[in-house]
Amino acid sequence: MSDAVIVVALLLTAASATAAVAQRDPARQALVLSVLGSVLAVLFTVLQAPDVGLSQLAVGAALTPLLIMLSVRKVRRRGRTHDAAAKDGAR
Amino acid sequence: MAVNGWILAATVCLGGGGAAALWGVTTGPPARRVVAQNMTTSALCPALLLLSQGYGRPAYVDLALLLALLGPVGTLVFARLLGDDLEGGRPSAWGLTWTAAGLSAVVVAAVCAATGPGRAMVKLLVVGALLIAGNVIASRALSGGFRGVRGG
Amino acid sequence: MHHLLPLLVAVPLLGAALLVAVGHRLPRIAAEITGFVVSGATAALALVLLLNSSPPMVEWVGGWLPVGGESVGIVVVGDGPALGMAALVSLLTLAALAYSWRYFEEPPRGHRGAFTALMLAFQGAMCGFAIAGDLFNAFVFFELMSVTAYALTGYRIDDAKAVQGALTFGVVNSLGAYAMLLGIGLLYARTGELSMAKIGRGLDAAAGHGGPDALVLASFVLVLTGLLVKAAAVPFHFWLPDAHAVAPTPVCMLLSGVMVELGVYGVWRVYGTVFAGPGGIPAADLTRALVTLGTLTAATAAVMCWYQRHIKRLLAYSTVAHTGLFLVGIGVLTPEGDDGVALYIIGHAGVKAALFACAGVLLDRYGSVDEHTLHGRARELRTTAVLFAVGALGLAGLPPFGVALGKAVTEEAVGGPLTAVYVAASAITAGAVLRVTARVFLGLGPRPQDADSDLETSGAGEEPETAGLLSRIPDTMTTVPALLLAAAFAVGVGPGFGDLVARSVNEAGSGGAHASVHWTLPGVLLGLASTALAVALGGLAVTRPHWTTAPDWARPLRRLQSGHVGDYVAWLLMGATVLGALALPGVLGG
Amino acid sequence: MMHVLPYLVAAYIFLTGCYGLATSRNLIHAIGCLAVCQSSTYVLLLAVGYQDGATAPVFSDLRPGSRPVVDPVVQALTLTDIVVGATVTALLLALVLQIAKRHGTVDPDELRELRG
Amino acid sequence: MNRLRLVLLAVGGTGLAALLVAACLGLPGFGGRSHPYGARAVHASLTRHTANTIASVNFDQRAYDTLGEMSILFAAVLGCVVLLRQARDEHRAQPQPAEVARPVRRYALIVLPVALVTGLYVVAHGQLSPGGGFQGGVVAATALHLLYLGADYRALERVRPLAVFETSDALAVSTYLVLGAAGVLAGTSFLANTLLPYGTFNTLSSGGTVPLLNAAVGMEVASAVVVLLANFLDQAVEIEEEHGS
Repeated sequence: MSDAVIVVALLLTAASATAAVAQRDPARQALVLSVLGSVLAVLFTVLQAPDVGLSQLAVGAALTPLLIMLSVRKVRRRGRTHDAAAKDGAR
Repeated sequence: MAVNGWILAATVCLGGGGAAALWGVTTGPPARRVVAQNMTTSALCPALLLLSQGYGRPAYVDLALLLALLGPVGTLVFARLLGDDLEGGRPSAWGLTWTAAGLSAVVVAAVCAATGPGRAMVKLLVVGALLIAGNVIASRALSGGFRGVRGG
Repeated sequence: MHHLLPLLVAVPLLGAALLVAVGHRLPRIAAEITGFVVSGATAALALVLLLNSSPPMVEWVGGWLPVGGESVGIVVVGDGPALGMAALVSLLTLAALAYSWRYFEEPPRGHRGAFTALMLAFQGAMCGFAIAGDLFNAFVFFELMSVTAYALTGYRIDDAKAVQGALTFGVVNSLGAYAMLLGIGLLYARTGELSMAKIGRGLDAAAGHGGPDALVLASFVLVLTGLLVKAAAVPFHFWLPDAHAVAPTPVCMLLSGVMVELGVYGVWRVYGTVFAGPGGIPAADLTRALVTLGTLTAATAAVMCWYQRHIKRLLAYSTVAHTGLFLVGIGVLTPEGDDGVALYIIGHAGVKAALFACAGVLLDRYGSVDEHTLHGRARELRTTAVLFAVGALGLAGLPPFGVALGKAVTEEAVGGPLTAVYVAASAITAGAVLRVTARVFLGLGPRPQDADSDLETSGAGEEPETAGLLSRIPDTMTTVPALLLAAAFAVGVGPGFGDLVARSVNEAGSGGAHASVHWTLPGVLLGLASTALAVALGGLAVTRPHWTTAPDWARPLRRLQSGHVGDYVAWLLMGATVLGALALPGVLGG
Repeated sequence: MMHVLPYLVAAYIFLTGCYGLATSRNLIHAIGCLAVCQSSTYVLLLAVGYQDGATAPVFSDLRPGSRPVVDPVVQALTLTDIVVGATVTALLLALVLQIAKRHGTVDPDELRELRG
Repeated sequence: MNRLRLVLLAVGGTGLAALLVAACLGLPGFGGRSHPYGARAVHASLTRHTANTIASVNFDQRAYDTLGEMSILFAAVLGCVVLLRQARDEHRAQPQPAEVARPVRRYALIVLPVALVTGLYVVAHGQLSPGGGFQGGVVAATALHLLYLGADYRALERVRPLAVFETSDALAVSTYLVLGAAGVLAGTSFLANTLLPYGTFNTLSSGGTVPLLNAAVGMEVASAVVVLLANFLDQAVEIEEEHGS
């Protein structure tokens, strides 16, 4: 029985990893990465590593997505102000 | 380990919920993806509670506690910082939200019943409360919680 | 005495932490003096420990001494090579800190000690890697070294090239480190141990009489991929020119002078302790892998070096070429080869750091490191010109520089046609440096024509690293390269120094055999030959530029260096496969 | 199958991450792929330390010796590894932000300054 | 050029995949019983009265690795501070107040203390139950950012004196190093856990220096994450480039 839950967790991890690579837009990738982080935490639990699971939850579910989303926001905001400046210049 | 109903339930919860959440988070419009991301918490947190019970390790409840705390925080991050993408197609998945909340409540009640009264039960109830409140609030935030956010 | 070994890591890190804690309250000069003192204290500690390293010291951190041969702690090794690398790292850090004395124009607001603190953390990380005797611990310090190096490389955030080079550096090196960690995981699965010596014994025990299998091969390939990325062997080398060309000059001195060499040292240490036994990779396979990759590295980088006009990039390629020579030297697995490479690394560190320091002078004086636009402009910098020329001759292996002694010993050890690789690679790279000297400092020859502008990085229009362009070169910026060159000279002429190095290297590894190191007639002649060849090449390039312009067959080679991080990652995978293929026969045969 | 599946999953994740990294058109995405690569090391290490029917070596709610326990060393290694991963991600993202400012793009195909 | 990359990727990836699969087949089966180092570590942990073996490995047996780990975090945060500093051609814009729906705001303000307490709990029980300085530190630091999510950036800035966090980050690293060096001064080894009594098994003060090192790491991680996020938030919210640059 414990094998079944390990297999399910492993397959979910592999699928999330594939999805995280396949999502080419960073914001959407961040969503998948946060799911990957939570799934990894569950995998670590079934592999009897609760300490590592806690760590992965803390990093994967909140910290990394927050960092990536802040980067995405900065890059986008930069693009917007530059477009606006370019328009001002054209006018 | 003999057939263990708790682990079986956790497997179903993890497999079904996880696969559905993963499918939801990789397809469809941005708004739906965030909803699916929120549902990940609601699917995985009960699974963690069931696993803790199945392995006979009350110490594992800490994981569920942390996920119940941080999962909604993660969703709020997306709701806040994806503001522009969510414009227009404001998701309102209240049916799904309340189903997930119901599932969480059932799991917490079952695990509580198996644990018996005591400090462990208080912790479980806190996890349940955080999970359901977080889930509902995150849904609320997605359906327009950060309407006025621009520069901040 | 052995209890002091971990302090080589702790002292610089403590210095870094204290600088950050109180840095914003200190005047700049106090922060710099603190950095200098801490770095110097570490250097002194390393030297004291080095003098006491015979017989080699071993320390179990946390006092977890082995019980019945088994320990749960981390072992730290204090033998000659480890402490020698730590001492070299510390002395070079000291030199780099002295060179950057009041150097950067404005330290980040509220973080006055940040640059010095990062340099100290870098020093601590490199010392930690050098003395690591535990494979996972080596990985941890490998990562610490990388992380500080990324931050230092991208330090000048106003410079578009700097941040790009730092990111390429970061992605490729991190991937290499993860490959290394996968390899460590495989080794742990097989042997259940983490200490290098215990893993080696575990592999031998697991193999029995059967020899290595696919798992040993895979772990060997993965661990070496990580180390060779750091050592910048072809085809893992692409990140290095991009990073070294853009890092601040004091950082370049450390990156080229010791960090890359630590990768070579890591290969030597890991092979010698983990994979050298009957359960590891057979010697013939290691020799095939390292000699092939090393020769390829030396050849590719020498050609690329010749066609650079960006002076720092040129120096970076010369580092890659010399790393190839180091790899060949340790690849032949003879005591003489190890001794030669040890001396070669010491001499090269001094010479290369001095050359980078001189390039930094050009950058801060003229805001350019482009050979073409600087043509004849640096005639006024007489001292720097002399230093640059002496450095070039030292790089070529002019006796009695330390480089020449190390190279001569290594050449004798590798023997045969590989000697030609040594002579040619050092002559070409030194010839390129001499060409730069002649054009930039003496204004000889016609002004070179710009060509292939889509294929090269020019190096013109760079931001100086100081507050505005320098009108006068500070004394520290000439004294430091002079001292470094003097040290490189002393390595070659110091009576008994070569033998001292050889003895401590052979005591630590090389199967207990002891080789003696001294100047020989063929060695001196080969050194003179490569110097003469370098002078001839340099002269030819200046007087007959059209004879030495890029031929068509070099174009695809140059195009490979595309600056695209995706290409580099693909090459990394390819390199791992090639490494596996080169080491495969022994596994199949066993 | 079960006795190699976790290792194969780790290898698969590493290679998938490498593929994404090599073909990425957005540097932020590339950093995400690097994080995926790294998660393969977590899976490998923990799979190596697992033991059938054993539980975590945490004795706050368990009498020592009453049940077999899994290998604690790999767990400590993985913890270190996770910290390393998070910090490297942060540092590289900081560099990407500066690239976005200085080059005006985060597409590696458009970064054409360092070559030759 | 692009084709070359795909070819390299295909060949290199296939080669590496073959190698890795061959290696996986040679590994001892998943779930095997032979873990010599692990068994020794469990034994050592029990002799030192540390209930959580992972904490014992992290802060006692292999505390030197943890020193490297926290230095990586320290160096990376310092690196981010340096890399994300305000460049010459940038200025700071005042962040605008945000309009947050009331239930969300209320949730954030209620969960904030809960999360802080949870973080501290996870740190404090590190040597007993799953958790420890790193996990708890991240939770505590993330909790603080609920203020940003529930209110706005200005509210967060008011409760976040950045210089204090930077200093405490560095001081926590120094504490760890000084605790380690105390072993050398006492004539034993660096990071030796022989200076304090090991206490009663499964209590908060058990394990000798383990709780102290654990607390130092917790403080370091919490401060470091706050500083890290502050730098990213500044970039995302406040720092703007001069137009036309």
